[in-house]
Amino acid sequence: MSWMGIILTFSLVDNVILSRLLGVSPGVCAPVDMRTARIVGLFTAVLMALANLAGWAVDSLVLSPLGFAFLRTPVFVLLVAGLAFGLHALARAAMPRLLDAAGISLPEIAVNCATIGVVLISTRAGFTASQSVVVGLSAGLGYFIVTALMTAIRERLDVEQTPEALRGFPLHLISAGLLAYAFMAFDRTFLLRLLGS
Amino acid sequence: MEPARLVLSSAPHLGMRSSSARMAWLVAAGLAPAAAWGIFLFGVPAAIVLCVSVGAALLAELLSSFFLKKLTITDGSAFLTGLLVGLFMSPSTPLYVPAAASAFAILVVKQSFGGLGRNWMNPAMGGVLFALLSWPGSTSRWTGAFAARNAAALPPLVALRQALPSPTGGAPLSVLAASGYRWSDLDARVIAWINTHVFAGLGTALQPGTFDMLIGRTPGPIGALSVPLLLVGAAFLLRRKIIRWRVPVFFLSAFFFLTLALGGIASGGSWLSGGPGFHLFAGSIVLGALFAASDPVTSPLSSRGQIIFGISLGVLAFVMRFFGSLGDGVAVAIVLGNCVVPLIDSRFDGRATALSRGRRE
Amino acid sequence: MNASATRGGVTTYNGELALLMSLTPAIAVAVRVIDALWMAAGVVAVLLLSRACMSLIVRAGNPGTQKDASPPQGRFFSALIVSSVLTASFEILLMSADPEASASLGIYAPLIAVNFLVLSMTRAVDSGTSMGRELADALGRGIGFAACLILIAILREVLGAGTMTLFPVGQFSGVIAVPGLIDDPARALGLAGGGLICLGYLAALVRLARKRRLASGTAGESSKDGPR
Amino acid sequence: MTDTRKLPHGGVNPPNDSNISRTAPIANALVPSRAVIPLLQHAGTPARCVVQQGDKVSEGMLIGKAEGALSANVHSSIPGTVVAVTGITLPGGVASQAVVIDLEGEFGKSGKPRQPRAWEGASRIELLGRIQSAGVVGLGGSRMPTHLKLASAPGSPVALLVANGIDGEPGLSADFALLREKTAEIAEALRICRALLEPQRIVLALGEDARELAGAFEEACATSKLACDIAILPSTYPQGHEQIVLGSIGVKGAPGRSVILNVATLHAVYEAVVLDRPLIERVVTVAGAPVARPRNLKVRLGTRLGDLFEECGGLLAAPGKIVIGGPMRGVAVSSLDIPVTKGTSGVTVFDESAARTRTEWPCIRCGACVEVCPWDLFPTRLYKLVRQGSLAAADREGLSRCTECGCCAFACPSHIPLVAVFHEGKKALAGGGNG
Repeated sequence: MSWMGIILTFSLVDNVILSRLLGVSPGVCAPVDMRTARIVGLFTAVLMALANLAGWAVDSLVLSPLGFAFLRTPVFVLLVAGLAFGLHALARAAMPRLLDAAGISLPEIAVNCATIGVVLISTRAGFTASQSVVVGLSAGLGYFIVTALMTAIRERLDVEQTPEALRGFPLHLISAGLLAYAFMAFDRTFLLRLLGS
Repeated sequence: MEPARLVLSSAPHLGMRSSSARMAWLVAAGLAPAAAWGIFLFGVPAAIVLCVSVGAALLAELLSSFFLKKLTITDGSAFLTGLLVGLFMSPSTPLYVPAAASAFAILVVKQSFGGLGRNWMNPAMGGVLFALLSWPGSTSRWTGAFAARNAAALPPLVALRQALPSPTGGAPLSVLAASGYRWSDLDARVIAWINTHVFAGLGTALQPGTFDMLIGRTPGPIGALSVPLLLVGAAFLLRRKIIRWRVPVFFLSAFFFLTLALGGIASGGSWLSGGPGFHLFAGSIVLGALFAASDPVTSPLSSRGQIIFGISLGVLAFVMRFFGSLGDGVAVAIVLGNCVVPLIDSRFDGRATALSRGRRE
Repeated sequence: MNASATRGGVTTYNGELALLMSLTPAIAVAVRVIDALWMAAGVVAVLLLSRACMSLIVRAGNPGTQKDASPPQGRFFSALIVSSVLTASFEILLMSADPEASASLGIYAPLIAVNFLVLSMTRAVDSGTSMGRELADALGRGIGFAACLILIAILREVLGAGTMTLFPVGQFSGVIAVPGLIDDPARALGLAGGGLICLGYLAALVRLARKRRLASGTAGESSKDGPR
Repeated sequence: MTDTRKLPHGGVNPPNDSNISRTAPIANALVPSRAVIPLLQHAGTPARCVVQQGDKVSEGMLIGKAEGALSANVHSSIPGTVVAVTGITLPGGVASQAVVIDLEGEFGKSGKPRQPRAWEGASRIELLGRIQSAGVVGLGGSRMPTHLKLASAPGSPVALLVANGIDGEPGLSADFALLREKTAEIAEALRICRALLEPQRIVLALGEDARELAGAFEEACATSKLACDIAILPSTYPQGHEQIVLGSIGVKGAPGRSVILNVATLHAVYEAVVLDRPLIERVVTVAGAPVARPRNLKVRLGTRLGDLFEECGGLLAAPGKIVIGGPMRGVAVSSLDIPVTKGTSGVTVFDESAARTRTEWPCIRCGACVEVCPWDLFPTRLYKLVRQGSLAAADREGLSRCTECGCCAFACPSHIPLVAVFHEGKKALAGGGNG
């Protein structure tokens, strides 16, 4: 897989939210405004990259050689949780007012399925260390693209007179579904033709 | 002489004659010539497909107005969506495809968001995308009438692109001929006349089939064949200021230049040999640009936003047609473009300028 | 409608949203009914067991005190450990029971550990209430989750693939073909996007059901509501 | 020197079917038998009544004294006795005290020709005093006391003085007719304002359709040695709006503020300073399809609307809607007894079919309102914000800059009452409405 192939695959073709359905929640998928979306997107991308790298290290150096592959789940879960809190503390120290503005407890968000899912995908796919970092970053990029699109859609829907029963989260889910259909345009053959030629 | 009862409505007391209720019907009227040509060319199958898709759209609208508790069938947008979905279908597609596409378009893409004006994705394109994802090839399977007169089954446009030989540039027509598609005799006479009179001295000669391509006899969905008729319908709408010119113009010109420049390379040819002429007339690019991309509800508000939207649609349509696998790339490009419209709007619909102006004051 | 109420630093969502947020990852596998069944079984099992272990730990840690003494962070990590260990064991069990289903569940089996429902239920163990009531509450929520998941799986598989795959018994291969749809089903419903759209409408139904129940005054003793 | 500048942005061209011929003279309306003169005809606090029931008043006598800084005097427009001082509701629901005078006695002043008083020698304070005592207010629709505008503090130089000859709305031609008939007086009034403000530059703003007046005005300026440029501006509505006129003429970096006065106000300044005549009458355009002979009338303040229609040959068809002002910003009224006040620039009558409110359709984001808004706002988004109640967001995005000119509601194909919604939103915002 060429570098460009990995980036396109994990940001558009195999998007974490739209094709893997990981991390779809009101707090994450449609944060309040664009600034929050940027912060969450950046934080998640960095976290995914680090988690992937750590996941690769733990998996290839400890788990696989010793044959404890079935322990991947607990190890990765705790690994990501620890990383999330660590990164959150680091970010809070570096730019305190930025994170308070986000107003959401980032570790709470980061521990959801998206980050751990990416680690599982990259370890199962057997990527090397550098590749897994790129996978993490491009998954984060894909995460941010969808979050930005959904935030803009949500800002537009909030102002409209949408039907009573569907107002709010149900309509965000349907919008995400339509977005997922649109992203079906980026599929394997598209990638092959684009990069293969 | 005390007047009986004076109306106390608020200013302004004048208004433009046009009404958005009639707009959808007028856009449908704009599509009528192209639909008539499709029915004329493909005969009864095309008419049935159109009736089924329009009927399904109207039924879905009735069903949803039961839930939304307000009857909105008279505003013509359901009829227009059904017609547009039908025009994107190929005449020989099984009937449940346009029916499901129209139902999806009305129920999920439009009415779930609250009806006319509140959806962010063009309903017709959403329906066509649903059909493309569920039943691949439903907009580019050109058997039926063509088969009677020509080879058993023509290669869909997507496959056609692979077969474009590189060096001779405008060869798509010859590829079509090679795959058994015979040009009409009218075309042969016209091309012969032009070649002898006009091009005699110039050394180049018109490709056979060019005339057929211009008036709309090349393979394509029902409504997308005759570009001149589409342009006539769109001109009527533009003059009545019902659709806006920026999105279609920038969409088609971006697509034209990209196909001209990079089209050749994409299909293995050389620089500047993409044969944009063929690609503008084949497939549903003009139909999509004039009637689906220009839908005011799902295109940006500000003129700058529309220009950006148009250009991004051109790029997407080019990429999706030459590299994508979902139909001829137009419906998918417009749907992807619609996903970006709310983002474009949040930059150009006054929020950003107001905020920046707010900071300045 | 601010669905999230931050309590003690740990954001807990009301019942309806916790259900939906836990459903989204599971929807990805709800393309075949059999996968949905296994997924639902996994989540309910892990949910019950981890809640039971958690209440044991909490009860052992500080018997009888009303307020849960351990700090939110501590509770957060302990819940993670419990649920991920249980999920790992479920994976092993599934591998032996039905390797083909385990393959099709793929990364979604391990992700039960961070399933929102599992986490929020495990964290919200209150040493005051009795073990029985807590398990009943967990079971109620788990059944709600399973019902929604299987309903969506049936809808998507029948319409999207025209088949209904269940457990293979003897020579019955487990795949029931739906006559009308089998030859040309609406494949789009089987895609991820279709799952999201179905979940969107399900969310609306759940909201209507809750509203009708609240309106009819039976909300008082329903245990459906999220942990206070 | 005439030069044409484009309206900065947007604007609409409503059909101008007032069919008042451009050369029709201003007719003098009959003196009303009864005048109902409101004490609040200006921006600011109402005037204090200084007459009681039964008092005898002569024409032009002070009946309401200005109260506080932002107020204006009110004079009787007819000689007679005060019948009553009662409360009435003015168009737009504004309550105000009004003096009702029945016509009696002879006409002291208006019959005999006036001897113009020399004013060049008078001091600035004296000139402003005459304008203030005559109760002159902005007749273009702002109704701001004119003496406040013309008072120039020593520190603040005036870069530009503009005479606004463009009628505020399509269908109204009072300013055009006044400028055509009283060119010399208006030029004289500009010289008075020049003496008061010493502006670097004086410009007369004319609409495209009033181009033929430029010649006559230049001659008037030449005779009275007044250096005045003429700017021909396009006749799209709302070109007549003060800020847009100033925007179109543009003040190239010259320091100091710019003052803009309507030609009707200038004429009132002339009558106050030179003829010592208070503001007791004004030119009103009576237009609309049902009106038999629509034309411009010089009307005494306080005249009943009903009397105006009789002057114009009555109404051909039953009126569906009667509007004080023009078709774009006018306020609909419910009875014919409403009096003409200083702010009444016109009366427009609509027949029943034109008055029917059209069914409202959902907004289809067609962007027509965005194109026509002269203030670069996004009415479709503001409308949705206000309707949803998030007024703070609407304010942040420029709701306060909306002048309710009506272009967006005019252009909207879904007939959404945008102006009504913005009016409510602005009122709620001003009234401390929370976002």
